[in-house]
Amino acid sequence: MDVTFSLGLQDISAIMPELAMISVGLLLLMLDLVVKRKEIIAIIGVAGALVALYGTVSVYGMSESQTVFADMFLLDKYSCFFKIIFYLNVIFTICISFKYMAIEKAAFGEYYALLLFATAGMMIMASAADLMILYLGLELMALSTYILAGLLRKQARSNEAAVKYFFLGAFSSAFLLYGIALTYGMTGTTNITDIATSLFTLGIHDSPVMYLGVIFMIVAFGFKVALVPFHMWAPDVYEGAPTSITAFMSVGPKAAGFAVLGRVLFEAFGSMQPQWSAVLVPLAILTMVVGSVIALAQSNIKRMLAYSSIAHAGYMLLGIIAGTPEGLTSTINYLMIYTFMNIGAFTIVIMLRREGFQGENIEDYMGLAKSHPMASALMLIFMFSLTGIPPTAGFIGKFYVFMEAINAGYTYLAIIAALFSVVSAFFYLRIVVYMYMKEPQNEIVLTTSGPAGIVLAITCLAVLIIGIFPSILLSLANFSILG
Amino acid sequence: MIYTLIPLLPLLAFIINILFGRDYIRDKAHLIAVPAVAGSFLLSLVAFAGVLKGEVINVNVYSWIVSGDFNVSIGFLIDQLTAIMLMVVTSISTLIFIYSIGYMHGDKGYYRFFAYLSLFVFSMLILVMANNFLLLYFGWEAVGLCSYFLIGYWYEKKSAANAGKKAFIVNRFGDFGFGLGVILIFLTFGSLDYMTVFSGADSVLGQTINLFGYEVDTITLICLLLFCGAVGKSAQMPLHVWLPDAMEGPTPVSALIHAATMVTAGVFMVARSNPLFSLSATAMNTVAVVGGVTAIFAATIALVQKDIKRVIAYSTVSQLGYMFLALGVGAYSAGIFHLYTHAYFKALLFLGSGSVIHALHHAKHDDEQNMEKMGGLKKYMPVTYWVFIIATLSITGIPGLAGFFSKDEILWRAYLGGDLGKFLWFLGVAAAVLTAFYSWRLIYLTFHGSYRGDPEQEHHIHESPKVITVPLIILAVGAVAAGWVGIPPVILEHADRIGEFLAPVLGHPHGHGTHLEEWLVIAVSVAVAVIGWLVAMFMYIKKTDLPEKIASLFKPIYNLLFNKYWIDELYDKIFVQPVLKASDRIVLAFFDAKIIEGVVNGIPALIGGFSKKLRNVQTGFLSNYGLAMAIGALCIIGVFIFMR
Amino acid sequence: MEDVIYNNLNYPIITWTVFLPVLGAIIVLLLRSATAIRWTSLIVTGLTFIISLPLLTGFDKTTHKMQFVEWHQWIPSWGINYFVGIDGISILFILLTTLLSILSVLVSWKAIANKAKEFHISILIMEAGMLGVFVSLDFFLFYIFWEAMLIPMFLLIGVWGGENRVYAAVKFFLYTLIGSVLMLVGIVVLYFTGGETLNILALSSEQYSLNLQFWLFLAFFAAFAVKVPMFPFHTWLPDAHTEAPTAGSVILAGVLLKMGAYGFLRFSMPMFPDATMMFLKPIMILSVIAIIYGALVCLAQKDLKRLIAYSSVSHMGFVTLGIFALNTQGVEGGILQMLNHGIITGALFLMIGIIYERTHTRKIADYGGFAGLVPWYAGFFIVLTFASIGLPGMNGFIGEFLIIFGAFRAKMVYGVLAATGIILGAGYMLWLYQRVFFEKADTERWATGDHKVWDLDMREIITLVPLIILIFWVGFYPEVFLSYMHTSVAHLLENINQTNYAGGDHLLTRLITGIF
Amino acid sequence: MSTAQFFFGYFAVMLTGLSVLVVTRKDPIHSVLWMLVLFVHIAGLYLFLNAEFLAAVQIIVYAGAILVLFLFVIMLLNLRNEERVKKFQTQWPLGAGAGALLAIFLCLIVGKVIVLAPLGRYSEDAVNGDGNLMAIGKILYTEYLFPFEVASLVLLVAIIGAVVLAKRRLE
Amino acid sequence: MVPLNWYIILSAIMFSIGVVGFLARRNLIIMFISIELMLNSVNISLVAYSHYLQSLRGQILVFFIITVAAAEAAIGLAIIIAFYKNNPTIKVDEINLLKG
Repeated sequence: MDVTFSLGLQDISAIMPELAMISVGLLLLMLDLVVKRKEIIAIIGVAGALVALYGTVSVYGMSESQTVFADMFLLDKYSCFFKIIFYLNVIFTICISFKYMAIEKAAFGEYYALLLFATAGMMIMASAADLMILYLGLELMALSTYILAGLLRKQARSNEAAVKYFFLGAFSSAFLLYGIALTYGMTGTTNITDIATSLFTLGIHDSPVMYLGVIFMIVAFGFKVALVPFHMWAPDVYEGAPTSITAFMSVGPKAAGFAVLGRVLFEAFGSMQPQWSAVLVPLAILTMVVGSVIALAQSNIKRMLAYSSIAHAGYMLLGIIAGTPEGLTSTINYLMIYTFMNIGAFTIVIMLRREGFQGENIEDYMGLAKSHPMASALMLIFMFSLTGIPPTAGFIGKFYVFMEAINAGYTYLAIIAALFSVVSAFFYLRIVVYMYMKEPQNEIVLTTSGPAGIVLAITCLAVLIIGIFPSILLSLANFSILG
Repeated sequence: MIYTLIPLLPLLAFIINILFGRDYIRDKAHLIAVPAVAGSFLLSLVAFAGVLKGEVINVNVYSWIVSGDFNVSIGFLIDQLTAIMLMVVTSISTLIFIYSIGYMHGDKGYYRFFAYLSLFVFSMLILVMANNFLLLYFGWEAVGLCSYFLIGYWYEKKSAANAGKKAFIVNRFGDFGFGLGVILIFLTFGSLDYMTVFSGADSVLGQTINLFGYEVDTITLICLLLFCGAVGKSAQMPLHVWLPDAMEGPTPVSALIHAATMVTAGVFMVARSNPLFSLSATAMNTVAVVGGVTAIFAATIALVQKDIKRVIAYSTVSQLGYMFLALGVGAYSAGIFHLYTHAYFKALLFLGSGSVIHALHHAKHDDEQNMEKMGGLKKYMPVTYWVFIIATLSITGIPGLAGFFSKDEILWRAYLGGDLGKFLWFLGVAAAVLTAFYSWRLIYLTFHGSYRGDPEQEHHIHESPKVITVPLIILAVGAVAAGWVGIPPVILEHADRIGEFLAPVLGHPHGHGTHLEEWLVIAVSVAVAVIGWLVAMFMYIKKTDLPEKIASLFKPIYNLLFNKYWIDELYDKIFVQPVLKASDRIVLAFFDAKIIEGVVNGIPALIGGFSKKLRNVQTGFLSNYGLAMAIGALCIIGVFIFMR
Repeated sequence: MEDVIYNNLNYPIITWTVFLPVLGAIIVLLLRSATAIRWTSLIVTGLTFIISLPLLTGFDKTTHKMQFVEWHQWIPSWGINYFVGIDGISILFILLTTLLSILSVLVSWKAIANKAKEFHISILIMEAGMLGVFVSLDFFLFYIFWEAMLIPMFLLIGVWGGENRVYAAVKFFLYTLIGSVLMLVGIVVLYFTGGETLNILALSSEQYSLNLQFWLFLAFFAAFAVKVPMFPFHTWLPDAHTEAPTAGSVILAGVLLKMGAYGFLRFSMPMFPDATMMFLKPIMILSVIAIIYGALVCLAQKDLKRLIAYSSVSHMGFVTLGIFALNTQGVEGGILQMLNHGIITGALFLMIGIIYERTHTRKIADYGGFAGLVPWYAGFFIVLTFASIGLPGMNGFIGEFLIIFGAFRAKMVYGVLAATGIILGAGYMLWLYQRVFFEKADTERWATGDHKVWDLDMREIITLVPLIILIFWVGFYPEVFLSYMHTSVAHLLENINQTNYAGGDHLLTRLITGIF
Repeated sequence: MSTAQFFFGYFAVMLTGLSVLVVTRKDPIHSVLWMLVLFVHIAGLYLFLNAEFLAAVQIIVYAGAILVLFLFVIMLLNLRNEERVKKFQTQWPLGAGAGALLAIFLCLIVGKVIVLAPLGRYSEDAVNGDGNLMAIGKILYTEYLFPFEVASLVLLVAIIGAVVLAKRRLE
Repeated sequence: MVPLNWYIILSAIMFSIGVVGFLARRNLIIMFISIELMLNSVNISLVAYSHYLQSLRGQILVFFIITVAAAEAAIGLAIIIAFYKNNPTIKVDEINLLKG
């Protein structure tokens, strides 16, 4: 009955980035009461994220991973890699929100605070060493995003998005909990490392109960990363939510979902790899097929990007299915690339929104190249990157996952993925076609802003540089898995 | 080597004229072309003299195509055969160039005309001077090209454009075989060089090749393929259809290309390849039969044609048939001899008709060549009339003139050629009757009687200028005297100079007959020539209404002949239209647009349609989504846990 | 890597050649005036051409080894390197590309009025991509260039193309992409079986099992056959060619189509000799079909540009036939014919572009009698027509003759059937020429207004003359060009002929059993 | 049948029945009230399992706070007209079928579950020494400090969220 | 002694009933209650496991689940209210503005 844990300095220092995130979030809540210019709040939010980024980067080179808070929180390179994705995501999102939220008349401090809290939730998920903490992080993230999705409460579709997201999210958490409960019951623990040991010592990696637990967790995580058939919330929520939040959601929760999927499947259930790979294969196929195919019929660009993000989840899954460390590397590599190209695309989407004009229809892009050659060129790059055409980063991402899938013997999956990326090319191309090959219907005014410009510059450069010199990212991803 | 200039001079003339003719040279184009071709003629004379002295020249200029073991050079061979051909080509060309100065005077494409003619001379010279089959092929195709340009010279006339195209494409059919023959020669002999091929010919005797499951004698196959080319170029059955249409070109072109030189390329080529042909009886017989049949076949058509140039054109086809007949029975030198004499009198005939056309060029549309609208021109154009008479005497084989000697040689050699030869001899004689008839018919219709055309035009008719008549007179001399180099031994011992001259290349013909037989053959051919003449005279001078009667009496036959056995129509029906229709309706409209494009556009359409259907799954209802999740989870559990 | 000859010039010549256009594109990006953009592009393409010339002069014809090789580490974790070099097979394509790029800039001088900047950037990037494909000796690098080209080409067709441009552009893109992604899968499989490397030379020297070869060959075939394009994967081509702007058509016909055949030579054949033998018959049959089929479709065409486009199908049929004849004449003829086709068809598209600029119609029926209206134009066109028909003395003849020779030698019936293509070729080209240039012209229609037709101007003549010179140069002295290939082709054939494939495989059975 | 088993039987029947009642009542208020009864039973079950603390939390938090919140909202929305229409969706057979199938699957899989893992140190006796509350309290603030803090954050977010969504004025 | 699997089966059945409720009902609030039911069923099994494993981890987890459930209730109900203000219905089969 001894207390086995006492709080120490190393515990606090390990969660410094999370702490920074949360405290800045709290600060923003308070500042909101006194500061009238909401841009300042946003800037402070970015600063907070940057501080956290610094904190993460400074420990990135550490030689060994660290478990703190009584094996609850794990600070390792894997989580750091994901945290960087989260920081980029939140920073980009805040940057593109400046003007947008003002147009939507919803620029208030809570918005930024919630973004930071959601990010904190993701960070906790990525660092979770215990299913319990994983669950809590997930809920922290989820609850924040539910609110953010429904933020524009004067808009029916924002409400509806929130309702759908919330209900289905809660439904899926129930499955997660059931899975956790089963795992706990069988192994007697919720600690990820201990689960792996228990599975090994008890020799229960073939038991149906464990399998059921894993399946339920896959269902729940599959919901977060929008795998078919657990994807159905995604298009509606992406379309209904404020565009900046759509951008945020299309990257953050997805990355977090993959982070925990990788963590749980590889670390806790590593010995059950054949089983869960088998489950994921049909999901991956369905995801790629349904995502690519339905996107073809879309006329709303947010919705189209939603389906596109579903399809991308399918590609990312290939790396996990491979079941090797390299496979996981390819997935996280893909995620990082996806972050840049997807946010880049959403930045252009958001720039079309202006007072009294939604700018979400694909027709709205007609003739954009004529009036805004630069924006169109960037969108073109993002679209080709999402398609996976070299020399953009999107190609590197796809190449790597295909490579690992094939290496693991899933050549047919790679072929399906390749063919459906051709299908997906069709709808990405359509944007390009509208921008470059149609005459403008009416005058297009872009809502530009400095921060958004910076985001575009960074994402575009990243897409091109990673596309041409992928080594930079590859070694980082590699390093983050091996550590 | 100085002789390289023989082809190069006309080429140079072509280049200069085509590049600068339109803007700078214009109506002075002949000043470039005529000296060039005359220069070639002089050089040819030098070459000929050299060959007479026994200098056979065979030289490679440079390696043209080298690929693996395939190696072909640009190289020239000037031997006895080439020398004769050079003489024929350059001399007649020179005359025709001069003639054209007058004939084409004032035409807006004057420079173009001379440019093409020069290019033609170049091509023809390459053809005859080549020392290997591929270069021969080069010249072969190049003359076809020039023929295309010159036939379609008046491109604004649809018929001219059609005729040019037709000539080229029909020739391509022949070249198809020729080209394959060339390839087969290389694969058999490992070289395309005449000398190597011919010297190795004996060694491959009896070698066979598997052709679609049949074993075929290689040499025979090669010869037949080569002969395909000859059939096309020399307008033999069944590829003769282009030559009459080629009359759409200006008359000097008809004279030069379609009578004197280009069409004889086939004859030349077969003669050139005689070491190969001699080894294959099948090929030889084919050549002979095709020649004989063509000779009579074309002659029958010529009987009833109204267009003056067409009559001569069919006459050309017929005469070419004679030449092939000669080659086929192994009398190569006789064939070449006839080629040589024919060049003069046929050029003369064409140029003469050109002179007539020139005189009548004020006549109404299309009437200038219609013999039914002519008549009585004798008094207006005496020179033309008399050269026409000379040419006709020559072609019909009246003793003493050029045509007599060469034709007689052919018939005699045919007569000696066994049973088949006898048959061919009979064909030849029959053709000779017809030849006499239609040739004299032409003269009577054109020059005798009274003018039947537009009376108002009559006073415009005049004799052609000197620049036209002088070449005519020179050619007339040729038409008379050209045959004197080949007098058969039975008439004059040791006077067959041309046969002896060509013997090193073409060998001596086989077969011997008695003097009596030979005299008999001569007598028969003279007799038939005279009979033909008399019949024509009877029908067109004495009883001018007779032709009409006969025509209406034998209406079907007349129609058959007049419509050239409907061969053009037949080809159109069974080759041209089906191919065009099939390519339009089946290949393009159905196969390409429906089947392939159907699949290509169908798959995206299918996916698109599927997409539209599939998006309905996304109903927008929260509970449906939940249900999908639940069912998804259930399926996974069912499949992976219970069906493991 | 001792099996290559490193670049011994004091500058990286290949890198410069490939990336100078990219540099040019960046400069163009910063310019504003259209004139400046045009001149810059012209200068850049011209410079690239000049830079590429030392490749010709410094080339060692006596060896089949890769020359001017540059090697740098690029993605070490995947074992991928920046590895470029040329041999006798690729060298001529580089020159062809650099030459045609100049011409495409020249021909667009007036034709491209809107979005000139984007246009020239596309052309320059395109040039870099094409050059890259021909010099890459690492599969990854190759693939990047191979696909990167799609983007500018897609834009060229889609933005500056004709009426139906969007359809054509998308079709082109997707068609090619489908082939390419299958190849990508093949590349990855090769990567793992070939010892985790994408070095083309190393992969070529490996031995692969017959089954693997079969599948890999199929995967590569998908990409290359579409690009060639072989029957029945050709239907993107008429659309793309027809709708593309002149420069686009020139590049498409001149260079892009060559990549498929180049791919066969560089990858499929040396790497999968057994599978090559296995696929020999179907490919030759498809080639022959393409020759005849393409020609037949041409006979039925009513659109000027479409006709030339389909003639490419026929001509490229010759190319594949020659290549898969697997003898010296066939392969060398095939390579030469690729160049020839680039020159001839490139020039034909230039010509059509020139006349389209004046008449604004591509319907053959609208033309007629142009020989009288535009004699110089007609003159140039007739040269090209006969070059395309394969008249001796011009380049088309050399290529076609060698190909038919090679095919005949390999299997007589293919040679014979291919030769029929020559007849049909004459048929459709001459008929086209007649319909456009002969007979009576509608002089009134072409005299005034929008449709005013005038003869070639100096710029256009300058654009065309180099190609005409090349036509005759190759026609009369092909050895200049063939000599570059001899050793490389000999080496290639030597490699393939080492196959110990016994035959007797049924492709269909293998395919079906493989899938199920 | 032991007493424990008898009581379990009672709870099992009640819980199942109440669950069915909760999901089938037409009026949401009825549902909530049946839920209340259900929660009480669950709390009872917890007591059986030596989880006194949780039993208390169940009553206080769940029944006392969450359900009350539900009631508030239902009344706030004043759903009178909602009640007259049909209560199940058209897809209910599918939903019911899925639920039934799920029940069968789950029962088949977990039906024979037994304790496999090594027992922990919190045996009944060990806990009973200081009492359940003490034991939980101790570890909650030591071993489970981090999740505890995160949970507090979740609650904070909930507060903000509720305010933002329901209260905050949009300019 | 009550065997562990009795509890687990009970939990499974309740979970399924919750699922049915979520899938079959049209009233958003009752759907929400169904979710709460599912969570409670999980709680039961967790507590049961905790008891039989002699580990407090399960109970702690239940504690957190209840906390989160409270938070979820607050947010979920806020969302419902916000929704209701714009669209006066909480019938789930009338909510499909976003679809396709």
